Amino acid sequence: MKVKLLYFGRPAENLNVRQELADIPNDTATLSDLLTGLRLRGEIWQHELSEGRIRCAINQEFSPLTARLQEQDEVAIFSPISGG
Amino acid sequence: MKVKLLYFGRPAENLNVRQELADIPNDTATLSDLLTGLRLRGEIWQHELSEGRIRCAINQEFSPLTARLQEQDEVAIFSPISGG
Amino acid sequence: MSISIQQYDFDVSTELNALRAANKNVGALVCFVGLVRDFNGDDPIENLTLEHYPSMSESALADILDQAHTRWNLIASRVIHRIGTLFPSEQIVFVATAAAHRSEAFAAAEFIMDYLKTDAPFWKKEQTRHGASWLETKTTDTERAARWKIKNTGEST
Amino acid sequence: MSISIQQYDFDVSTELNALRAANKNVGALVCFVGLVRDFNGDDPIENLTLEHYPSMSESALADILDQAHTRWNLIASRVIHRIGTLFPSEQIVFVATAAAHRSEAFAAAEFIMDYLKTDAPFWKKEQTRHGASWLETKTTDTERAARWKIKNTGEST
Repeated sequence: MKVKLLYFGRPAENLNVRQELADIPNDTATLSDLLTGLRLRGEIWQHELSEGRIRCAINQEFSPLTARLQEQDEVAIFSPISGG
Repeated sequence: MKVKLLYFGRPAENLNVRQELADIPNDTATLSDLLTGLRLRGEIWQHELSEGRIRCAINQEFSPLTARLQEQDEVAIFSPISGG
Repeated sequence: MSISIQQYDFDVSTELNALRAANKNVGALVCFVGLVRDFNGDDPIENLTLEHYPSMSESALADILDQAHTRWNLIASRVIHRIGTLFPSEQIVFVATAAAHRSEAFAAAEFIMDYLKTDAPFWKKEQTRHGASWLETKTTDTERAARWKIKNTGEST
Repeated sequence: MSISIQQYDFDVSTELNALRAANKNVGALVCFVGLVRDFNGDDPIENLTLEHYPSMSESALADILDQAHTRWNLIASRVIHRIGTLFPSEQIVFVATAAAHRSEAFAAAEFIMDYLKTDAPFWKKEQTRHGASWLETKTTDTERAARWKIKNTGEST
Protein backbone atom coordinates (compact mmCIF):
# COMPACT_ATOMS: atom_id res chain seq x y z
CA MET A 1 0.00 0.00 0.00
CA LYS A 2 1.37 3.38 -0.99
CA VAL A 3 0.98 6.38 1.32
CA LYS A 4 2.31 9.93 1.21
CA LEU A 5 4.26 11.05 4.26
CA LEU A 6 4.58 14.69 5.30
CA TYR A 7 6.77 15.93 8.15
CA PHE A 8 6.43 19.20 10.08
CA GLY A 9 8.11 20.92 12.98
CA ARG A 10 10.99 19.31 14.83
CA PRO A 11 11.06 15.91 13.05
CA ALA A 12 10.98 17.58 9.62
CA GLU A 13 14.05 19.60 10.51
CA ASN A 14 15.99 16.98 12.44
CA LEU A 15 15.32 14.16 9.96
CA ASN A 16 15.81 16.56 7.08
CA VAL A 17 12.75 15.33 5.24
CA ARG A 18 9.55 17.21 4.35
CA GLN A 19 7.77 14.60 2.30
CA GLU A 20 8.22 11.16 0.80
CA LEU A 21 6.22 8.31 -0.66
CA ALA A 22 6.23 5.11 1.40
CA ASP A 23 5.30 1.63 0.30
CA ILE A 24 3.97 -0.43 3.20
CA PRO A 25 4.04 -4.21 2.69
CA ASN A 26 1.22 -4.91 5.15
CA ASP A 27 -2.22 -3.95 3.75
CA THR A 28 -3.80 -3.75 7.21
CA ALA A 29 -1.11 -1.55 8.72
CA THR A 30 -1.90 1.02 11.39
CA LEU A 31 -0.19 4.33 12.03
CA SER A 32 1.73 2.54 14.77
CA ASP A 33 3.00 -0.08 12.31
CA LEU A 34 4.15 2.64 9.93
CA LEU A 35 6.09 4.39 12.72
CA THR A 36 7.65 1.12 13.85
CA GLY A 37 8.94 0.63 10.31
CA LEU A 38 10.29 4.19 10.06
CA ARG A 39 12.13 3.85 13.40
CA LEU A 40 14.16 0.99 11.87
CA ARG A 41 15.90 3.56 9.68
CA GLY A 42 18.31 4.40 12.48
CA GLU A 43 18.88 5.90 15.86
CA ILE A 44 17.84 9.44 14.97
CA TRP A 45 14.59 8.16 13.48
CA GLN A 46 13.97 6.08 16.57
CA HIS A 47 14.54 9.15 18.74
CA GLU A 48 12.60 11.68 16.67
CA LEU A 49 9.59 9.41 16.14
CA SER A 50 9.42 8.03 19.67
CA GLU A 51 5.96 8.04 21.23
CA GLY A 52 5.24 11.20 23.17
CA ARG A 53 7.50 13.25 20.90
CA ILE A 54 5.15 13.22 17.91
CA ARG A 55 1.55 13.62 16.87
CA CYS A 56 0.08 12.43 13.57
CA ALA A 57 -2.71 13.22 11.16
CA ILE A 58 -4.23 11.06 8.45
CA ASN A 59 -5.80 12.94 5.56
CA GLN A 60 -5.66 16.24 7.54
CA GLU A 61 -7.33 14.84 10.68
CA PHE A 62 -5.47 14.23 13.93
CA SER A 63 -5.38 10.46 14.37
CA PRO A 64 -4.50 8.00 17.14
CA LEU A 65 -1.71 5.46 16.61
CA THR A 66 -4.28 2.70 16.31
CA ALA A 67 -5.81 4.24 13.16
CA ARG A 68 -5.75 1.94 10.13
CA LEU A 69 -4.02 3.25 6.99
CA GLN A 70 -5.47 3.06 3.50
CA GLU A 71 -3.99 3.24 0.03
CA GLN A 72 -3.19 6.86 -0.98
CA ASP A 73 -3.54 8.24 2.55
CA GLU A 74 -1.72 11.45 3.36
CA VAL A 75 0.01 10.83 6.68
CA ALA A 76 1.52 13.79 8.51
CA ILE A 77 4.08 13.30 11.30
CA PHE A 78 4.96 16.28 13.49
CA SER A 79 6.04 17.52 16.89
CA PRO A 80 3.22 18.58 19.27
CA ILE A 81 1.72 21.75 17.82
CA SER A 82 2.60 25.19 19.16
CA GLY A 83 0.74 27.84 17.21
CA GLY A 84 -1.06 30.94 18.38
CA MET B 1 -25.98 70.31 58.54
CA LYS B 2 -25.47 71.40 54.94
CA VAL B 3 -24.90 68.85 52.17
CA LYS B 4 -24.62 69.14 48.42
CA LEU B 5 -27.00 66.98 46.43
CA LEU B 6 -26.30 65.81 42.89
CA TYR B 7 -28.77 63.92 40.70
CA PHE B 8 -27.98 61.70 37.71
CA GLY B 9 -29.85 59.50 35.29
CA ARG B 10 -33.61 59.04 35.54
CA PRO B 11 -34.29 61.05 38.75
CA ALA B 12 -32.26 64.01 37.48
CA GLU B 13 -34.40 64.14 34.38
CA ASN B 14 -37.77 63.34 35.91
CA LEU B 15 -37.33 65.65 38.93
CA ASN B 16 -35.73 68.26 36.69
CA VAL B 17 -32.92 68.89 39.15
CA ARG B 18 -29.17 68.32 38.71
CA GLN B 19 -27.87 69.80 41.93
CA GLU B 20 -28.97 71.66 45.04
CA LEU B 21 -27.82 72.51 48.54
CA ALA B 22 -29.81 70.90 51.34
CA ASP B 23 -29.94 71.88 54.97
CA ILE B 24 -30.70 68.88 57.17
CA PRO B 25 -32.02 69.75 60.65
CA ASN B 26 -30.89 66.45 62.23
CA ASP B 27 -27.09 66.37 62.75
CA THR B 28 -27.01 62.56 62.96
CA ALA B 29 -29.01 61.99 59.80
CA THR B 30 -28.40 58.99 57.56
CA LEU B 31 -28.84 58.75 53.81
CA SER B 32 -32.17 57.11 54.53
CA ASP B 33 -33.29 60.11 56.62
CA LEU B 34 -32.30 62.48 53.83
CA LEU B 35 -34.33 60.49 51.29
CA THR B 36 -37.34 60.35 53.62
CA GLY B 37 -37.23 64.15 53.79
CA LEU B 38 -36.93 64.54 50.02
CA ARG B 39 -39.88 62.21 49.41
CA LEU B 40 -42.10 64.65 51.33
CA ARG B 41 -41.75 67.09 48.45
CA GLY B 42 -44.55 65.37 46.57
CA GLU B 43 -45.75 62.32 44.74
CA ILE B 44 -43.19 62.43 41.95
CA TRP B 45 -40.37 62.66 44.50
CA GLN B 46 -41.81 59.78 46.41
CA HIS B 47 -41.99 57.72 43.24
CA GLU B 48 -38.58 58.66 41.81
CA LEU B 49 -36.73 58.21 45.08
CA SER B 50 -38.43 55.03 46.18
CA GLU B 51 -36.14 52.29 47.40
CA GLY B 52 -35.08 49.94 44.65
CA ARG B 53 -35.33 52.70 42.03
CA ILE B 54 -32.21 54.55 43.16
CA ARG B 55 -28.64 54.09 44.27
CA CYS B 56 -26.57 56.68 46.14
CA ALA B 57 -22.98 57.77 46.66
CA ILE B 58 -21.48 59.89 49.42
CA ASN B 59 -18.33 61.77 48.46
CA GLN B 60 -17.95 59.71 45.29
CA GLU B 61 -18.30 56.32 46.98
CA PHE B 62 -21.36 54.08 46.61
CA SER B 63 -23.04 54.06 50.01
CA PRO B 64 -25.78 52.07 51.74
CA LEU B 65 -28.89 53.84 53.03
CA THR B 66 -27.65 53.38 56.60
CA ALA B 67 -24.59 55.58 55.97
CA ARG B 68 -24.32 58.60 58.30
CA LEU B 69 -24.07 62.03 56.62
CA GLN B 70 -21.57 64.71 57.58
CA GLU B 71 -21.40 68.46 57.06
CA GLN B 72 -20.31 69.33 53.49
CA ASP B 73 -20.87 65.84 52.14
CA GLU B 74 -21.49 65.49 48.43
CA VAL B 75 -24.47 63.16 48.12
CA ALA B 76 -25.32 61.77 44.68
CA ILE B 77 -28.71 60.22 43.96
CA PHE B 78 -29.18 58.29 40.73
CA SER B 79 -30.92 55.42 38.96
CA PRO B 80 -29.08 52.08 38.90
CA ILE B 81 -26.06 52.56 36.67
CA SER B 82 -26.02 51.33 33.08
CA GLY B 83 -22.67 52.15 31.49
CA GLY B 84 -20.42 50.10 29.26
CA MET C 1 -3.27 51.78 33.81
CA SER C 2 -4.85 54.50 31.80
CA ILE C 3 -8.40 55.84 31.71
CA SER C 4 -10.17 58.25 29.38
CA ILE C 5 -13.73 59.52 29.50
CA GLN C 6 -14.44 61.38 26.31
CA GLN C 7 -17.05 62.36 23.73
CA TYR C 8 -14.91 61.60 20.70
CA ASP C 9 -14.33 58.18 19.17
CA PHE C 10 -11.22 56.03 19.62
CA ASP C 11 -9.12 53.87 17.31
CA VAL C 12 -8.55 50.33 18.59
CA SER C 13 -5.26 49.75 16.74
CA THR C 14 -3.78 52.97 18.07
CA GLU C 15 -4.76 52.00 21.61
CA LEU C 16 -3.44 48.44 21.35
CA ASN C 17 -0.19 49.62 19.77
CA ALA C 18 0.35 51.95 22.72
CA LEU C 19 -0.23 49.06 25.14
CA ARG C 20 2.23 46.73 23.47
CA ALA C 21 4.83 49.45 22.96
CA ALA C 22 5.07 49.70 26.75
CA ASN C 23 6.87 46.40 27.18
CA LYS C 24 8.23 43.77 24.78
CA ASN C 25 7.26 40.99 27.13
CA VAL C 26 3.57 41.45 26.29
CA GLY C 27 2.51 38.14 24.74
CA ALA C 28 -1.26 38.61 24.93
CA LEU C 29 -3.62 41.52 24.35
CA VAL C 30 -7.32 41.14 24.98
CA CYS C 31 -9.70 43.91 24.11
CA PHE C 32 -13.40 44.43 24.42
CA VAL C 33 -15.36 46.99 22.44
CA GLY C 34 -18.98 47.74 23.34
CA LEU C 35 -21.15 49.10 20.54
CA VAL C 36 -24.57 50.73 20.25
CA ARG C 37 -26.96 48.06 18.98
CA ASP C 38 -29.74 48.85 16.52
CA PHE C 39 -32.34 46.94 18.55
CA ASN C 40 -32.63 46.26 22.25
CA GLY C 41 -36.32 45.56 22.76
CA ASP C 42 -38.89 45.68 19.96
CA ASP C 43 -38.22 49.15 18.61
CA PRO C 44 -35.24 50.33 16.60
CA ILE C 45 -32.84 52.40 18.69
CA GLU C 46 -32.41 55.90 17.29
CA ASN C 47 -29.59 56.83 19.64
CA LEU C 48 -28.17 56.46 23.14
CA THR C 49 -27.19 59.33 25.39
CA LEU C 50 -24.53 58.55 27.98
CA GLU C 51 -24.02 60.65 31.05
CA HIS C 52 -21.65 60.14 33.97
CA TYR C 53 -20.82 61.51 37.42
CA PRO C 54 -17.67 63.42 36.49
CA SER C 55 -15.99 63.63 39.89
CA MET C 56 -16.55 59.89 40.54
CA SER C 57 -16.41 58.05 37.21
CA GLU C 58 -12.66 58.21 36.69
CA SER C 59 -11.81 57.15 40.23
CA ALA C 60 -14.37 54.32 40.07
CA LEU C 61 -12.72 53.02 36.89
CA ALA C 62 -9.25 53.40 38.43
CA ASP C 63 -10.39 51.36 41.40
CA ILE C 64 -11.60 48.56 39.10
CA LEU C 65 -8.27 48.54 37.22
CA ASP C 66 -6.41 48.49 40.55
CA GLN C 67 -8.34 45.43 41.59
CA ALA C 68 -7.61 43.73 38.26
CA HIS C 69 -3.87 44.46 38.60
CA THR C 70 -3.95 43.04 42.13
CA ARG C 71 -5.66 39.83 41.05
CA TRP C 72 -3.72 39.17 37.84
CA ASN C 73 -0.25 39.73 36.59
CA LEU C 74 -1.00 42.46 34.06
CA ILE C 75 1.59 44.51 32.24
CA ALA C 76 -0.83 47.27 31.23
CA SER C 77 -4.52 48.09 31.02
CA ARG C 78 -6.67 50.73 29.39
CA VAL C 79 -10.29 51.85 29.60
CA ILE C 80 -12.03 54.40 27.39
CA HIS C 81 -15.66 55.30 28.02
CA ARG C 82 -17.49 57.63 25.72
CA ILE C 83 -20.20 60.05 26.84
CA GLY C 84 -22.74 62.12 24.92
CA THR C 85 -25.09 61.00 22.16
CA LEU C 86 -24.11 57.95 20.12
CA PHE C 87 -25.80 56.20 17.22
CA PRO C 88 -26.20 52.50 16.33
CA SER C 89 -22.93 50.75 15.56
CA GLU C 90 -20.85 53.48 17.24
CA GLN C 91 -18.22 52.47 19.80
CA ILE C 92 -19.19 53.13 23.44
CA VAL C 93 -16.52 51.52 25.57
CA PHE C 94 -13.04 50.02 25.19
CA VAL C 95 -11.30 47.78 27.70
CA ALA C 96 -7.88 46.30 26.95
CA THR C 97 -5.45 44.25 28.99
CA ALA C 98 -1.84 43.32 28.23
CA ALA C 99 -0.11 40.37 29.91
CA ALA C 100 2.62 37.83 29.26
CA HIS C 101 0.00 35.08 28.94
CA ARG C 102 -3.51 35.00 27.56
CA SER C 103 -5.26 33.48 30.57
CA GLU C 104 -4.54 36.55 32.69
CA ALA C 105 -5.38 39.01 29.91
CA PHE C 106 -8.73 37.29 29.24
CA ALA C 107 -9.77 36.98 32.88
CA ALA C 108 -8.82 40.56 33.70
CA ALA C 109 -10.62 42.05 30.68
CA GLU C 110 -13.81 40.21 31.54
CA PHE C 111 -13.50 41.17 35.22
CA ILE C 112 -13.04 44.85 34.31
CA MET C 113 -16.13 44.82 32.07
CA ASP C 114 -18.23 43.03 34.69
CA TYR C 115 -17.33 45.57 37.36
CA LEU C 116 -17.63 48.51 35.00
CA LYS C 117 -21.26 47.46 34.47
CA THR C 118 -22.01 47.50 38.22
CA ASP C 119 -19.51 49.92 39.79
CA ALA C 120 -18.85 52.79 37.40
CA PRO C 121 -21.32 55.70 37.48
CA PHE C 122 -22.49 55.95 33.87
CA TRP C 123 -26.08 56.02 32.65
CA LYS C 124 -27.58 55.30 29.26
CA LYS C 125 -30.77 56.81 27.92
CA GLU C 126 -32.18 54.97 24.95
CA GLN C 127 -34.16 56.89 22.34
CA THR C 128 -36.66 55.06 20.14
CA ARG C 129 -39.48 56.52 18.04
CA HIS C 130 -41.78 55.88 21.03
CA GLY C 131 -39.72 58.03 23.38
CA ALA C 132 -36.71 57.81 25.64
CA SER C 133 -36.03 55.59 28.62
CA TRP C 134 -33.19 55.26 31.10
CA LEU C 135 -31.57 51.85 31.13
CA GLU C 136 -30.81 50.27 34.50
CA THR C 137 -28.31 47.69 35.73
CA LYS C 138 -29.29 44.27 34.42
CA THR C 139 -29.71 41.45 36.91
CA THR C 140 -27.37 39.32 34.79
CA ASP C 141 -24.67 41.99 35.14
CA THR C 142 -25.04 42.05 38.92
CA GLU C 143 -24.77 38.27 38.94
CA ARG C 144 -21.73 38.28 36.69
CA ALA C 145 -19.90 40.74 38.93
CA ALA C 146 -20.81 38.67 42.00
CA ARG C 147 -19.19 35.55 40.48
CA TRP C 148 -15.74 37.08 40.92
CA LYS C 149 -16.22 37.34 44.66
CA ILE C 150 -16.52 33.59 45.10
CA LYS C 151 -14.08 32.58 42.39
CA ASN C 152 -10.37 32.39 43.01
CA THR C 153 -8.04 33.56 40.29
CA GLY C 154 -6.75 30.02 39.78
CA GLU C 155 -10.03 28.81 38.45
CA SER C 156 -10.59 31.76 36.20
CA THR C 157 -7.13 31.86 34.62
CA MET D 1 -16.62 33.15 9.93
CA SER D 2 -13.48 34.13 8.15
CA ILE D 3 -9.94 32.74 8.30
CA SER D 4 -6.64 33.99 6.91
CA ILE D 5 -3.21 32.39 7.13
CA GLN D 6 -0.68 34.89 5.90
CA GLN D 7 2.87 36.18 6.19
CA TYR D 8 1.97 39.85 6.29
CA ASP D 9 0.78 41.81 9.28
CA PHE D 10 -2.83 42.79 10.04
CA ASP D 11 -4.53 45.90 11.36
CA VAL D 12 -6.85 45.27 14.30
CA SER D 13 -9.12 48.29 13.69
CA THR D 14 -9.65 47.30 10.06
CA GLU D 15 -10.55 43.78 11.11
CA LEU D 16 -12.93 44.85 13.88
CA ASN D 17 -14.59 47.43 11.64
CA ALA D 18 -15.30 44.69 9.11
CA LEU D 19 -16.85 42.52 11.83
CA ARG D 20 -19.14 45.23 13.14
CA ALA D 21 -20.11 46.41 9.65
CA ALA D 22 -21.69 43.00 9.07
CA ASN D 23 -24.61 43.60 11.40
CA LYS D 24 -25.83 46.57 13.45
CA ASN D 25 -26.98 44.29 16.22
CA VAL D 26 -23.38 43.62 17.28
CA GLY D 27 -23.13 44.96 20.82
CA ALA D 28 -19.88 43.30 21.84
CA LEU D 29 -16.58 42.68 20.11
CA VAL D 30 -13.85 40.71 21.86
CA CYS D 31 -10.46 40.36 20.28
CA PHE D 32 -7.28 38.59 21.22
CA VAL D 33 -3.87 39.44 19.74
CA GLY D 34 -0.91 37.16 20.38
CA LEU D 35 2.52 38.81 20.16
CA VAL D 36 6.13 37.59 20.00
CA ARG D 37 7.61 38.12 23.49
CA ASP D 38 11.19 39.23 23.99
CA PHE D 39 11.88 36.55 26.62
CA ASN D 40 10.42 33.10 27.10
CA GLY D 41 13.07 31.27 29.13
CA ASP D 42 16.36 32.85 30.18
CA ASP D 43 17.62 34.05 26.82
CA PRO D 44 16.33 36.93 24.74
CA ILE D 45 14.31 35.72 21.77
CA GLU D 46 15.81 36.86 18.47
CA ASN D 47 12.89 35.68 16.37
CA LEU D 48 10.21 33.04 15.93
CA THR D 49 9.61 31.06 12.76
CA LEU D 50 6.09 29.77 12.27
CA GLU D 51 5.25 26.93 9.95
CA HIS D 52 1.96 25.19 9.31
CA TYR D 53 0.44 22.22 7.51
CA PRO D 54 -1.12 24.09 4.59
CA SER D 55 -3.76 21.59 3.52
CA MET D 56 -4.95 21.12 7.13
CA SER D 57 -4.50 24.41 8.99
CA GLU D 58 -7.39 26.32 7.45
CA SER D 59 -9.86 23.47 7.85
CA ALA D 60 -8.73 22.91 11.46
CA LEU D 61 -9.39 26.60 12.23
CA ALA D 62 -12.75 26.46 10.41
CA ASP D 63 -13.71 23.47 12.53
CA ILE D 64 -12.88 25.40 15.73
CA LEU D 65 -14.95 28.40 14.59
CA ASP D 66 -17.82 26.05 13.70
CA GLN D 67 -17.76 24.64 17.21
CA ALA D 68 -17.75 28.15 18.69
CA HIS D 69 -20.73 29.19 16.56
CA THR D 70 -22.58 26.04 17.66
CA ARG D 71 -21.95 26.68 21.37
CA TRP D 72 -22.58 30.45 21.44
CA ASN D 73 -24.82 32.86 19.65
CA LEU D 74 -22.16 34.64 17.59
CA ILE D 75 -22.85 37.12 14.84
CA ALA D 76 -19.39 36.87 13.29
CA SER D 77 -15.89 35.57 13.97
CA ARG D 78 -12.45 36.00 12.47
CA VAL D 79 -9.06 34.33 12.85
CA ILE D 80 -5.78 35.46 11.32
CA HIS D 81 -2.63 33.41 11.87
CA ARG D 82 0.69 34.62 10.56
CA ILE D 83 3.45 32.32 9.30
CA GLY D 84 7.13 32.93 8.51
CA THR D 85 9.73 34.70 10.63
CA LEU D 86 8.53 37.21 13.21
CA PHE D 87 10.41 39.42 15.67
CA PRO D 88 9.68 40.43 19.27
CA SER D 89 6.56 42.54 19.67
CA GLU D 90 5.20 41.54 16.24
CA GLN D 91 1.63 40.27 15.99
CA ILE D 92 1.28 36.48 15.51
CA VAL D 93 -2.39 35.70 15.80
CA PHE D 94 -5.74 37.50 15.89
CA VAL D 95 -9.03 36.09 17.10
CA ALA D 96 -12.17 38.20 17.20
CA THR D 97 -15.78 37.44 18.00
CA ALA D 98 -18.87 39.61 17.53
CA ALA D 99 -22.09 38.99 19.46
CA ALA D 100 -25.10 40.87 20.77
CA HIS D 101 -23.82 40.43 24.34
CA ARG D 102 -20.37 40.36 25.87
CA SER D 103 -20.64 37.06 27.74
CA GLU D 104 -20.90 35.11 24.51
CA ALA D 105 -18.20 37.11 22.74
CA PHE D 106 -15.76 36.61 25.66
CA ALA D 107 -16.41 32.90 26.11
CA ALA D 108 -16.17 32.17 22.40
CA ALA D 109 -12.92 34.12 21.92
CA GLU D 110 -11.27 32.29 24.79
CA PHE D 111 -12.58 28.94 23.53
CA ILE D 112 -11.23 29.60 20.04
CA MET D 113 -7.78 30.50 21.41
CA ASP D 114 -7.71 27.45 23.67
CA TYR D 115 -8.52 25.10 20.81
CA LEU D 116 -6.24 26.88 18.38
CA LYS D 117 -3.39 26.08 20.79
CA THR D 118 -4.19 22.35 20.80
CA ASP D 119 -5.98 21.60 17.51
CA ALA D 120 -4.52 23.80 14.76
CA PRO D 121 -1.36 22.51 13.02
CA PHE D 122 1.10 25.36 13.50
CA TRP D 123 4.62 25.12 14.88
CA LYS D 124 6.92 27.74 16.36
CA LYS D 125 10.70 27.60 16.28
CA GLU D 126 12.31 29.99 18.72
CA GLN D 127 15.71 31.45 17.89
CA THR D 128 17.98 32.71 20.68
CA ARG D 129 21.71 33.41 20.56
CA HIS D 130 22.26 29.83 21.82
CA GLY D 131 20.42 28.29 18.91
CA ALA D 132 16.94 27.35 17.80
CA SER D 133 14.36 25.08 19.38
CA TRP D 134 10.89 23.90 18.42
CA LEU D 135 8.24 24.80 20.95
CA GLU D 136 5.71 22.14 21.90
CA THR D 137 2.15 22.19 23.21
CA LYS D 138 2.16 23.36 26.82
CA THR D 139 0.47 21.16 29.41
CA THR D 140 -1.47 24.20 30.61
CA ASP D 141 -2.87 24.65 27.09
CA THR D 142 -4.00 21.04 26.92
CA GLU D 143 -5.67 21.45 30.29
CA ARG D 144 -7.35 24.71 29.27
CA ALA D 145 -8.81 23.11 26.14
CA ALA D 146 -10.04 20.13 28.18
CA ARG D 147 -11.98 22.43 30.54
CA TRP D 148 -14.49 23.22 27.77
CA LYS D 149 -15.42 19.55 27.45
CA ILE D 150 -16.76 19.38 30.99
CA LYS D 151 -18.15 22.90 31.19
CA ASN D 152 -21.57 23.76 29.91
CA THR D 153 -22.04 27.05 28.13
CA GLY D 154 -24.23 28.35 30.94
CA GLU D 155 -21.38 28.42 33.39
CA SER D 156 -18.91 29.96 31.04
CA THR D 157 -21.11 32.76 29.74
